[in-house]
Amino acid sequence: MTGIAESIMSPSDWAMMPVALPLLGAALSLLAKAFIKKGPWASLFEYLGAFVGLALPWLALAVLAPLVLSGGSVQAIIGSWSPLVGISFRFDGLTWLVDMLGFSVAGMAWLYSVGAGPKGPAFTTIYLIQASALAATAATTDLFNLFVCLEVLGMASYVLVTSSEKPGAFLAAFSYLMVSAAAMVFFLLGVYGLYRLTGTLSYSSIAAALALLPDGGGYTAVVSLACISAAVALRVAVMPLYGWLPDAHALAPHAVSAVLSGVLIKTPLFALSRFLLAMPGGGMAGQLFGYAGAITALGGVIIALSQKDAKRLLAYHSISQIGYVVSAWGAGVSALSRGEAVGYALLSAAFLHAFYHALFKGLLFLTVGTATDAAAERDVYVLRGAGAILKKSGERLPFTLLSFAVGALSISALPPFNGFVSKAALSYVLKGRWEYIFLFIAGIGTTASFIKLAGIFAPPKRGAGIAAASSLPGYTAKKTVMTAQAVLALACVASGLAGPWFYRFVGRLLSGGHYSIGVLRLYDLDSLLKTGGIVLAGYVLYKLALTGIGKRIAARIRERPRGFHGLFAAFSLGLGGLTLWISFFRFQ
Amino acid sequence: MIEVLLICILALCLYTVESKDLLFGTIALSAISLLSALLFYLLKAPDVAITEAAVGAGVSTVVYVWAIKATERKDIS
Amino acid sequence: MIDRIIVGLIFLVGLWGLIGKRNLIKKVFGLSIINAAVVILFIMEGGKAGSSAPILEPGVRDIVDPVPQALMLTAIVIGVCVTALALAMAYRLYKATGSFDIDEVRERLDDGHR
Amino acid sequence: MNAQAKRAPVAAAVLSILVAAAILWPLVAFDGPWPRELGAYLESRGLEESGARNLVSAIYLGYRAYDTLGETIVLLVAVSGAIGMIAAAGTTLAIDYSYPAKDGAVDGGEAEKPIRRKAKKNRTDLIEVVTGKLGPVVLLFGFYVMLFGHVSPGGGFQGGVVVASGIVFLALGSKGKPGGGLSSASTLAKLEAAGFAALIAGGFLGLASGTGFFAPPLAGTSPLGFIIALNTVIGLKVGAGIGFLCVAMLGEADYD
Repeated sequence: MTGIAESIMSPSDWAMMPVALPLLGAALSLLAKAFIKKGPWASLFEYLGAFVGLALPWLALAVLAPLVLSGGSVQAIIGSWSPLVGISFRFDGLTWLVDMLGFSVAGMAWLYSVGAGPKGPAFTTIYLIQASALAATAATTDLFNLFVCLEVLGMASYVLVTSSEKPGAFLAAFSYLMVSAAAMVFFLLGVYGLYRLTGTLSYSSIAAALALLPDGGGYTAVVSLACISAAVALRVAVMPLYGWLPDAHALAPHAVSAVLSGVLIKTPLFALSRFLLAMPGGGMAGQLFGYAGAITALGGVIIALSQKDAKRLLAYHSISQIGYVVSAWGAGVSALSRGEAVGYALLSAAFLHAFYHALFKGLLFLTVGTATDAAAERDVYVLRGAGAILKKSGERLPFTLLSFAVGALSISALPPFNGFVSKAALSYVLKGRWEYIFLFIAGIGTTASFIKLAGIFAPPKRGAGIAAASSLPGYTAKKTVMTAQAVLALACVASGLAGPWFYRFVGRLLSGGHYSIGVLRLYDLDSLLKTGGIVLAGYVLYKLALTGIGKRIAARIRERPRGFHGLFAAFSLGLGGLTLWISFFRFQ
Repeated sequence: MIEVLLICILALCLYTVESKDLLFGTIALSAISLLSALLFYLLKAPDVAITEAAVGAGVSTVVYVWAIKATERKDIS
Repeated sequence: MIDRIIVGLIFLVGLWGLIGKRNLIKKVFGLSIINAAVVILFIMEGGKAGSSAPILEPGVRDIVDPVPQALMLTAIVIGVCVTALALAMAYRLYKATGSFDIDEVRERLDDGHR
Repeated sequence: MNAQAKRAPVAAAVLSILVAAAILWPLVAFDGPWPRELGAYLESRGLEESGARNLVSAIYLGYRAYDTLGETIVLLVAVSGAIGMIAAAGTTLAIDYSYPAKDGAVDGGEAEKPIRRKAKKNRTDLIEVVTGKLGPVVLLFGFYVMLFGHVSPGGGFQGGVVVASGIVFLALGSKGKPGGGLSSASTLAKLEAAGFAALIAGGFLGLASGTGFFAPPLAGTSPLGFIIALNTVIGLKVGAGIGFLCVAMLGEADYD
C-alpha cells in the first residue's frame, strides 16, 4: 500500500493532504453555492465536497500511519522554498493523532448536521474550512503561520456559532470574537518580540537564535512567550480564560457545539506544546498551565452542577474535562522540557483523554441536542420523558437514549466505557501529585451532574414536566442524525475496550517509539472499588444538590455576575500571572 | 517627522475612542489609517502603505459607515 | 525610544476603548486601534534597519527587512476581516435589542429567551 | 443600571491597561540591533529565487504564499459570514443571494427574490454619471496594480481592493436600473467562488507536477509566472469578495 501511495505522491505531499483536501472540498461546495444555488445538483456537489474534505483525509492518514508508527516524521517547507524564509511544517505522531481526533468528530458532526441543520453549501464550505484549519494548526511549526491558522480557525467558528440564528448566539459570538481577536493582537506582539530578538519565525530557529543571545532574550523573550501562550490558552478555555466558552458552545447549533467542544479547544493545546517544548522557559509555562488545569477541572464541574440549561451544563463540562487534559499535558510538557521521558506518559494520557472526550462529548452534545430539539425544552429541571417524546417523533428503537447513556457512562468514567480508561490513565500518571486530588473530586461532581442530566430521559412525574407530550412541534427523527450518534456511541465502546492497547499506541506515536508505556491495569479490585466509591459519592452529591440549600447555592453560582469586560480582566490576570511566573523561575 | 505623525495618530485615537458621535469617530479612524499609510511610506514600506490606505481607509470605513448608518449614530452610554 | 513609547500609548488608548467603553462600535474601534498599533510598531522597527524600500531596482542597496512588511500585510487584512465580522454581529445585536450598550444588550437578551 | 455595574468596565479596563503597560515595556524598551540575516539573504538571493523584484511580493506570494492562502480564506469566511448575517436579518438587500440561515431558507424563501431599491432622490444624476464613467478607469487601474505587483509596490490584494472600489463605482453608477454586469451580486458571488477554486486548483497544480502543495509548478524554472498568476487570481477573488460586501451594504443603508 505504501509503495503505491508513494508512487502517487511523496510523503511530504501526503502530509499536506489533511489540509489540502478539506480546502478542495470547500472549493467544490462554494462553487455549488455560487453557480448552481439549489436543487439536487447543488446538494450533490456539496456532499461530494464534504466527502473529499472529511473522508479522503483518512486515506492520507492511513498512508502516513506506517511512517509515524516507525518513529519517522515529515519535516518540510511548504512550497519547497528556502527554509530561512519559508513556512516549515512537521507531520509526526502528534500531528497524526490530532488530525485523527479532528476528522473523526468533524465527520460525524457533519453527518448529523445533514439531518438536523444547519444545512446548505454555505455552511458546509465554512465547516470544511474549519476542518482544514484544524489540520494546518496541528502541523505548523512556524510562528506566524500559527497566527494565521488560529485566525482562520477562529473566524470559521465565530461564523458557525452564529449560524444557529439565536439572538443570544450573536452576543456569544461577539464576545468570543472580541476577546480572542484582542488575544491574537497580543500574540502578534509576541511574534514581534521574538522576531525582534531572533529575526526568524520557525520554532527551531527561534530557539537556536535565543540560545545564542547573552541573556537568552531577557524579559523581552519572557513577555513574548507569555503573550503567545496566553493567546493560545484562551482558545483552550483554561481557567481563568474560559468565560467566552459556555455561551458560545451552548448557543451554537448542536453539530457545531460538538466540534467546538470536541476538537476546537484541543487542537490549539497540542499545537502549543510544540511551541513550548522548543522555547526556553516553555516548560515553566506548561507547568503553570497544568496547575491551572487541575483547578479548571474542579471549578468547571462545580459550575456545571449548578446549571439549568442542558447544553450549558455540557459546555461547563467541556471546561472541566479540558482541565483534566491540561493538567496532565502541562505536567508532561514540564517533564519533557527537563528531559524526563516520563513526560511522554503524561502527554499520552492527556491526548488519550482529549480524544476520548472528543468522542463522548461530541456524542453527548448531539444526543442532548436531539432530545431537546424533539421536546422543544432545554431546562433539565423541567424536561422529562425525552425518550417517550423521541419515540413519538418516529424513533422506533431508543437509539438516542442508548447513545446518550453510552456518553453519560463514559464521561462518568464507568467501566468498560472509554472515559474509564482515559481517567484511569490520568490517575496512573498523576498519582502522588496534588492535582490528582482535584481531579478525583471533580470526578465525583461529574457523576453527580450526569445523574442530574440523565433526568431528562426519566419518565415524567405526574403533573410535572412537559405536560402535553402529544402536542409537539413537528420534529421527526432522521436517519443521518441517528447514524452519527450510533457511530460515535460505538466508537466510545470500542475505544473503551481497546483502551489499554490504544494508550500504548498513543505513547508510541508521541514519543516516536522511544518510550514505551507500562501496562495499564484497569479491572483490578482497587480501581473498581474507587469507581464504585465515586459513583456512590456522586449520587450523594446529586441528592445534596437537590436539597433547599443545594438549590440556593446552585442558583448563586449560576447567577454570578458575568460580563463582557470580565473576559478581558481575566485575560489580563492570566497574562500577567503567566509573565510573573515565567520571569520568577527564569531570573531567580 | 515620524514622531509628529505618531502624535497626530495618538490624538486621533483619543478622539475616536472618546467622541460622542460614532460617525466622526469613523472619520477619525480613517484619518488614522491615512496617516499611518503616510508613515509606512516614509518608513520604506510602500506595499504596506498602499494596503493600509486601500484596506484601512477604504474598506473598513465603508463597513463602519454602513453599520452606523444602519443603526444609530450617537454613543449615548 | 520616544516613538516606540508613543506607539505603546496608542495601544493603551485602543485597549481603553475596547474594554472601558460600553458601546459595541467603540469596542470595535478599540480593536482596530490596537491592531494598528502593533502594525505600526513592527513596520517602524523594521524600517530602521535599512535605507531603501525592498524593491530591487538596479542600484538599490541596503534595503530594509522585507519580512515584517509581508507579515503586516497579512495582519492588516485579517484585522479588517475581524472588524467587518464584528460589525455585522453588532448590527444583528442592535436589530435584536435596539441598543449598542453591552450591558443593556445582555440584559435584554436575558429577559427574552436565550 | 447601578453604579457598580457602571464602574466594572472601568475597573477591568484599568487593570488590563496596567498589565498591558507592564507587558509592553520590555518590548518597547528593547533596543538591541535589528537582526539582519533574513534581509541580507533576500537582498542577495531573493530576486534569483523568486523572480520578483519587489521582495515583499516575493515573500507574500512566494516564500510565504501559504500564509496568504490563509489570509484569503479569512477574508472569504468574513465576507460570507457578514453577508449571511445581514441577509438573514431580513433587511432589504439589493442582491439576489442569501446565506441559508435556517432549515427552510435553503431552497429559496423570501430572501431569494431580488428586492430592488428605487434610486434615492438625493442621488443626483451627476453622481451616477461620474461614478459610472469612473468605474471602468478605476477597474483598469486595479488590474494594473494587480499585474505589476512583482516589480512595483502593489500586488494582488491591493489591486483587488482597488477593483472592489471600481465595482462599487459601477454599482453606484447603475442604481435604479436592474444592476447588471460586473456589479450584480450573483456575478460577484460566482467570480469569488471561481477565484477561490482557481486558487486551490493552483495549489494542487504543484502536486500534479511533483513540486508539492502550493509550490510553483515546473521545478527548475523561475517561479515568476506562478507569482503573477497568484496575484491575478487573488486579486480577482479579493475584488469580487470585497466588492460583494460593499455592494450588499450599499443596498441597505442610507447614503447621502
